[in-house]
Amino acid sequence: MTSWFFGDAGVALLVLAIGASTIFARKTFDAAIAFVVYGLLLAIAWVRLSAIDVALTEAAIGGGMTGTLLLGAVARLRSAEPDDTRLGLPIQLATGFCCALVAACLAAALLLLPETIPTLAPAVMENLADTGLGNPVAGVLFSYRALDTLLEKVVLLLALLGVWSLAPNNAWNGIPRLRLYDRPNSTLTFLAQLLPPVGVVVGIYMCWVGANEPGGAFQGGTVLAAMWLLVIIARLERAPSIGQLWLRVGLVVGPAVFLAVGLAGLVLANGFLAYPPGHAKAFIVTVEFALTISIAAVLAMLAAGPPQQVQQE
Amino acid sequence: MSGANLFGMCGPALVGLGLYGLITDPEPLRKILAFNLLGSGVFLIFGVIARRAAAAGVPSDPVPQAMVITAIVVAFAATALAVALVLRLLEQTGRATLSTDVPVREKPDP
Amino acid sequence: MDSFLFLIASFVLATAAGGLIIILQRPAEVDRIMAAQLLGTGGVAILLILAIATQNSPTVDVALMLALFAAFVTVAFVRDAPDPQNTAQRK
Amino acid sequence: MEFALDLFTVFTLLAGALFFLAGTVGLIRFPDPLTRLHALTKVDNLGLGLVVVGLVPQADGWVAALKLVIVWLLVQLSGAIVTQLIAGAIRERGPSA
Repeated sequence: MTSWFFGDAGVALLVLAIGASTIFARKTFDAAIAFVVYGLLLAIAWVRLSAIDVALTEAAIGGGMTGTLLLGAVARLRSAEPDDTRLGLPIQLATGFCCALVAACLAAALLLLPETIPTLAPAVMENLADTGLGNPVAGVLFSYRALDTLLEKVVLLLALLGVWSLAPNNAWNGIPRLRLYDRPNSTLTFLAQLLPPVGVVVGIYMCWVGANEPGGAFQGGTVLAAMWLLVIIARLERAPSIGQLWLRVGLVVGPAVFLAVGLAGLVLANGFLAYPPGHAKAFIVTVEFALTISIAAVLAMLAAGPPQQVQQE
Repeated sequence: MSGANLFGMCGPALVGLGLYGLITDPEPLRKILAFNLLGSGVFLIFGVIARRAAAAGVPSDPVPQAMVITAIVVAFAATALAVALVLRLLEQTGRATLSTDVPVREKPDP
Repeated sequence: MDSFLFLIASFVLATAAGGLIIILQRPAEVDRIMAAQLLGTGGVAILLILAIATQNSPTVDVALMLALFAAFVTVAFVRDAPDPQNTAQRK
Repeated sequence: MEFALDLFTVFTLLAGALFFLAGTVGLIRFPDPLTRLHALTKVDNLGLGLVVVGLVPQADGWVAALKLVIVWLLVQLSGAIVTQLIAGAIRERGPSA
């Protein structure tokens, strides 16, 4: 990439400044807003590091989803009594010094790295043609390190189980307690009617181009999740009860298809999660589509939080 | 110094900042925020190393990139779980604090 | 041409950054929300310019995502901004 | 022809950058939240709009150009609605919200 040194320096400084303000902001709401801005800036930084796939993920999850989650939590915690315990100045200074030391050691380690470091990039590029994919990152995610990706989906499901299990006893099968708008708002309704169709197209597009260009199941799924949440927040659609069969099927369809394809690899190819030669791309795209649905469902439910008591209407 | 190295210096600084917030801030939600900052610093270090390992016509090593994508998603899942825990703590005790020397308001499960 | 594009991108970055840093000092929550919105739009502009300058078309997709999620997050901002009547006594 | 297009890009981008500056200055200097909001919309519509118009001749083919315009339309659309939302919040909760 052509050099944009001053721009890079500006982005880096701004990332640091906003990052610092998430830590030192007085009010937690301000810290949460700063964190969203920080996510936007990091997306630019990742573009400058030539990692477009990561930039897409960061813009969607780091800024958008995490930001919304934190903002909702901040609003709920306003009713809590503030915790006024502050550490004494000497301890703060000592902590600051230790943290600076950790940062300095990391920086030194980075600077002392030899110019040529071991890389798997040539190996990835050499074998990419066998998978039929054009995007090396998708190749790594779905072919070379497919087991990691599969297990990551399981981790997502486990995290969701953890969130759900925090529900009070009598609220199981309730509706997630996502914060909604106080009352229906015509402007928001309009936005929630207009944006999701665009978002759904973008989500499917992200998933589709993922095979050959930056994008993929994660990015597409996150867009779909955000659009779903928007519709729920605007009170156009109620959040589903967590016992709904279609929701549960949606949550597991991705990992299930992935696992099925993996097991089929034992028969059709030469091992677990191996794809039959020549047909790898078809299998990978199938898995990606199923995963997009599951990721959308899991991320939306994670952001929506544990269920609360079902209200009688 | 190249642009990638600038971000390389950013990563460790963010790790330091996040660590500081994680240790010193008493509010659990701020700790979660700080932890996310720490994580993104680590991701950035991965990104810089990936950029340096660029070879064979790819601008950035895809293996660390794939790991970072996975990590961002898992970090979100962990954040969601942590936030749910904090909110449950609030529901149960009326406070959201980790210090043990405060009287806990008993409140039966609704 | 490319260096001109980079220059404009730097200018937009500097403007948005300056505005952001000044506005984040203010007490009112609405101002912060507007600052975030400003940086969102600025970020989209910077990414679009960079996409053309570096001839890396997937960068446009990042701008697209940024635009989409900026709107999504602003909805959450407005939903969760504190109500001054209820929260006046909070620090 | 090439030169004319480049010239066009230079002028529109400069104008776009000017609107970014003007919008930011307005956001900082204007006295009350609604006028500041007004300044912000100038950045969304004109600032980004002019930048996109300037970039279109430089785009690689018409599909790429179309994509640029779509991004602008998306920002235009969501920006306009979201600004209404913020304005509603200002009216309901008072300017210090």
